[in-house]
Amino acid sequence: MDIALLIEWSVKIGIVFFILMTALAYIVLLERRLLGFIQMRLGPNRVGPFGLLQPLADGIKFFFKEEIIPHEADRALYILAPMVALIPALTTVAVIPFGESVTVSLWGYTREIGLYITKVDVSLLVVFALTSMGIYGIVLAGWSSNNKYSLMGGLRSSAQMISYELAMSLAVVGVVVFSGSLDLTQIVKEQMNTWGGIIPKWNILTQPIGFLLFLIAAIAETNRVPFDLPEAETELVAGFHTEYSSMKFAIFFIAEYANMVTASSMATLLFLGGWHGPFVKELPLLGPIYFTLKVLFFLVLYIWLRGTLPRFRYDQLMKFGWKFMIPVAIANVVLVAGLALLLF
Amino acid sequence: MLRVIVFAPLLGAIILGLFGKRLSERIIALIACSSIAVSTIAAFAAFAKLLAQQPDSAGVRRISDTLFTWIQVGAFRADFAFMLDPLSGVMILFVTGVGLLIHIFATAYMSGEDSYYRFFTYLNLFMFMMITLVLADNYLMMFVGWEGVGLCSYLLIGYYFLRDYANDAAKKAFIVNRIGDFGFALGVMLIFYHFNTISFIDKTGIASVFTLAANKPIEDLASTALFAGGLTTIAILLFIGATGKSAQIPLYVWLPDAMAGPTPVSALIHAATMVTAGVYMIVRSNMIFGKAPMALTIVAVVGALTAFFAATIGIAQWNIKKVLAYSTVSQLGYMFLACGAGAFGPAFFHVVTHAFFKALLFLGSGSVIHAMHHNEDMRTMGGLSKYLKITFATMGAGTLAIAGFPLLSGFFSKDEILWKVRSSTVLPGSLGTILWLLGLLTAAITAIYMTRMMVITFFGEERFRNAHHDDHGHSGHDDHKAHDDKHGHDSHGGHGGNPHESPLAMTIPLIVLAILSVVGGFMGVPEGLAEKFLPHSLHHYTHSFYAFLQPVISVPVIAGNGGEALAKDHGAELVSTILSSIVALVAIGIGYLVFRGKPLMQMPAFLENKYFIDEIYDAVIVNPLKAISTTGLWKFVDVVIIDGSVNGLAKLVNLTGSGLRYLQPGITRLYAAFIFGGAVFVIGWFFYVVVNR
Amino acid sequence: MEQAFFLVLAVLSVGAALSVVIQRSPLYSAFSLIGLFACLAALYVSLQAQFLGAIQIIVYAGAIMVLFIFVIMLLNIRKDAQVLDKHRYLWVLGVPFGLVLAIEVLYTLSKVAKVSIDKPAIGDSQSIGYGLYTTYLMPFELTSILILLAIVGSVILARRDDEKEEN
Amino acid sequence: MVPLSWYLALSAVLFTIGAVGVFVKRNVISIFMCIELMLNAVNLTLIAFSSYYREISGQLFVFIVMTVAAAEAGVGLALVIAVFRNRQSLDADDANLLKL
Repeated sequence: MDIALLIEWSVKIGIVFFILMTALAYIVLLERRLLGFIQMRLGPNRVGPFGLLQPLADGIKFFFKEEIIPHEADRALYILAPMVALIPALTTVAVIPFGESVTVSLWGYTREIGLYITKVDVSLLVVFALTSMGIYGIVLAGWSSNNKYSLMGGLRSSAQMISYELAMSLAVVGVVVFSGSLDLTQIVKEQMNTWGGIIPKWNILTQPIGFLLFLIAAIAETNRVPFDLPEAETELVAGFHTEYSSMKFAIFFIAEYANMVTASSMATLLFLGGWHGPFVKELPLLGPIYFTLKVLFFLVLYIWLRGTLPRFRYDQLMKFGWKFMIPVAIANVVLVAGLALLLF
Repeated sequence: MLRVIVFAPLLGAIILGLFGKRLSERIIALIACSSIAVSTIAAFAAFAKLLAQQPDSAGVRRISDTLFTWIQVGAFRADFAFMLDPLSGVMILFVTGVGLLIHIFATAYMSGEDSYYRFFTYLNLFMFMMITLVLADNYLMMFVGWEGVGLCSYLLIGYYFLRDYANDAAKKAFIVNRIGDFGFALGVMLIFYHFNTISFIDKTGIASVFTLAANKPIEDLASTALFAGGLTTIAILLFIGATGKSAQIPLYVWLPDAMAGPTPVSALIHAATMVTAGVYMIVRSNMIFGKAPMALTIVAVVGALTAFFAATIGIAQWNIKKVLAYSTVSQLGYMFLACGAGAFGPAFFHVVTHAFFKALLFLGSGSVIHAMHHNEDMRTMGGLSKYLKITFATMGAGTLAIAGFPLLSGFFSKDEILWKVRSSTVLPGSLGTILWLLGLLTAAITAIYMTRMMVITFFGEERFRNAHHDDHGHSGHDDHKAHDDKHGHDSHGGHGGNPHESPLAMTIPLIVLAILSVVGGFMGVPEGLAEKFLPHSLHHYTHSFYAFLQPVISVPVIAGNGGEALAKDHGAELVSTILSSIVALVAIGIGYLVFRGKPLMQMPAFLENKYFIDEIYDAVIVNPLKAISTTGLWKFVDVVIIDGSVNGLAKLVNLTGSGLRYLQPGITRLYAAFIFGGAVFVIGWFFYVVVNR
Repeated sequence: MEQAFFLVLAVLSVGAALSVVIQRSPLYSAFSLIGLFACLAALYVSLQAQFLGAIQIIVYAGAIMVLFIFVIMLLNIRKDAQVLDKHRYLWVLGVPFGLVLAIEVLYTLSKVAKVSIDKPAIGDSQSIGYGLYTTYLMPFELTSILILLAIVGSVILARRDDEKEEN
Repeated sequence: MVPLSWYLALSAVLFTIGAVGVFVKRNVISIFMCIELMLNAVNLTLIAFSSYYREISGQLFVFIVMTVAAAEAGVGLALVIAVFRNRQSLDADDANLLKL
């Protein structure tokens, strides 16, 4: 356990955490602005230039709001819930690689630094594990705040999670089969190969069905429109976080957006070749940039969908999940397996 | 080849049994007869092949056909195989031939019966079993056929299963046969115990029973030998089996009752074929018998006595079929007498001739019964000769044959038997002579009662005109209904109108059989006659029967009485021949004169009632058995002990259950606790073991 | 270091297990159980079984327990029914039994040979997949069939009767 | 290096706790969870052995145990729901139709 490694880790963690947090904050802003444009209105643009300071203002507001804990609520769980929601969401980032390794030389030290926080050879599984843990926050919140809307929200989200997790994993199986590894870095590396040196072997090209399935499932997993039943304003007031106020509420928000980021980056890594792009080989530092752009694309997609699509009805959601997604996913697995047999 | 002979009837039986119900009588008859015809033709072909075959070193010709090894346990091996040697060859010929004729006869005789198909199914099945018995190449196969024919005879005797007497007769036949079969089975087991094989013929790895038996010493003539468990015991056990199947004293009682079956059945099963199975079996095992003089003696005595008793009974019967039944018994007695005298060849010769004329006689009586609308009582017949000309002629021939009229088949065979008995080389002391005299007497009686039957039936006043049916209901009435509406012109039997000759289908077999029983004897002319009267060139043919059987039949010679010398003495033989023919002629004359006068002459009651044998059996065996079974076995053993124990067990279980029930309080968690405790205990036990090891 | 790690996890998991049993509200037991699973997953990882560690979380914590909690919330069971437990004696029965069993098992395990095999540790997804599709193919397929049956069975069981009357 | 026996001891304790829980708890779902607890204890043993004996089979067993557990949970919970529908209660003591 040499000191340099410790330093490297702490530095990496610090940077990533900082970037993530600010990103989250600004994604909120981005969403509000975009929705504004979609709905023919200006989003928040008063605070700072283009309202760039809006997130800061929101943060301050959340901090200073009064904190209300319902009397009949189950206190312990009520307080626990936001943490449970947030921790897995943030932890996930630890295993997400955003680039190859770069060599930095500092005061004569030259050091090879991998552009990821930790490296697990089953990182894909770890991501799934953590995301699947994320649901508990919602469930706890729904249960503990002792409110039928919240309970309904919790119920819905748990059911929804189970249903769509299956489809998601099945969609990913295709990718795993192709790249023959559960390690995200490895998966990306596999996608760096090209046909004839031009067309990259991104999985989106080899298995578009899998990609679509994954995308839909991911949106459902993150409880976003059109799958945002757990917090359906019109039916359940605000679903699981009806009773939550001030910072706790903010935490739920952050968790949700963190999940979005995770999902987007997963989509990127699994299907869009991660940090792969022109000249990456020559200039590794381009990797993170490409990566960020791709992730951003997905985030915009999220917001776009929210702006355009209506919400599912609960039974429709279930029907869609069980009777369409999963069968198609299974079929896709079979197809991909056959393809794999043909190609390799 | 042989399997065709065997399985054609089975095929017919199966087809008829499965589909017969829907088929018309014509089709059924066609199927039945054709299946038998096939096997008959096959039989003749096989026989021809056998004749063409070159005898091997031992002078034996044989065709054998092995389907598969049926049972193989240790040393025990029973092949599912058939074997055709001269003995079974001759047997199969007349079995299939006579069987075919009788089938043809039956098609007409049985027509109009309901469940016509059932009759022919059984009949074909019987043929299958009989042929299996004959062609068997080991004792087990033979036993299969043996039991099979028993079953079929049971089925056919009980053919009119709506009639009590038919059922009773069937049961009687079956049970009595059981006793015999028991003996036979024991005999076979004992054979295996002694020789480690049950095969008739030498096969690779298996020496036949007979070759082994041939090397054994001749056992001494003493009653102790019976229970010594040696060859004598085997022979006696086999003989017991034979007495059952071939109706000898003391087991003959079933055969007369067996006449409850339709007449063709009586002809086929209870005269021509099945009942001779016993004789066939003994002739087949002549090697064994040849080594057991005690057994031979017993066989001879029993045979002679049976012949005599049956004949005397037969003389007093009024039912035409009963007369024939008893004559059958008595003729079988002759055969056994011959076997006992060591004259297996003549015995078998008599089997053949007897098959001819007895089948003829039965079929003739069937034709008569048919004409009399199924009335079997001779007292209501008479004077039929001018109505049933063919029947009369053929039956007459048959009668003369059985009565031993010179130069007819019966004459040759019976005379040969008598002479062989007279000059027996095995019977001790003067027993041969005594039995010979008894045989002569029986021959006379036979001639008398056969003549009586003919006279009462065919001559004299026509009693059937004022006769009315069913006065004689004790047995033997075939089914009326169908026939009455067939012969619509006199639905109440004989009143008005004349009896008329039977259709061709019935008369042709009669004629064929008549011819056979007239000329059939010439293939086995006794040596004495041949020496005296026939040109030497013909001996080959006149003696063909014995010559043919020679390889498979040994004539045991047991020194100690003057038999050998006498056997050579053709003069003496001629004398006895003349004597017996004189006896026959005289007896026929007596019979004619006596009964022409008063046909309904009353016979001694004890004869008419068969010496009260049935009653005696009832009193001595049946009723005690019944009593024991009811009081002892049923009332005590079954009810008290068996039921008691079973019910007691049930009660015990019941009590235990209702006790253990309290361990089931219905508290799920308590069950879990039980499981848990069990686990703890088991692991603890393991420790205990581990620690103590 | 490792030992401390193990001890911490061990204490945590035992605590969680106890609370599973002791908690009166099923939901609390459920969450303690999830905690236990997390600890176990960590232990698996410390045993170089990363794959199973991840699976443990995904299957148990992520799926099975979610199912449990879903049912609990669906039936909205706040606490055990307040009626008096008619079978308190089961506690009396259970604790000593438990102690005995624990002692026994520990004793048995103490008999286990101290092993030290110097081969590289295994437990990566590759080796597991290999084993699963070669040696243990049959059981694997059987489990898949079992799961199919389970799906059908649970659908049949959980459907309402009135649905049955409908069709 | 943690000795094998530690893992085994831990799993033994867990198993016992689960076993006791099975018949101490009244709520069917809790009982269920105790069963899962026992299963996991066994899994721990298997994995410990497998990693100490460098033998993959143990982990495969665990894998299969997990699948079976999943199936079991599905069916079991369906049963629980059915029971609850019939007799508005999850108390194991109320499911006593077998009692005399």
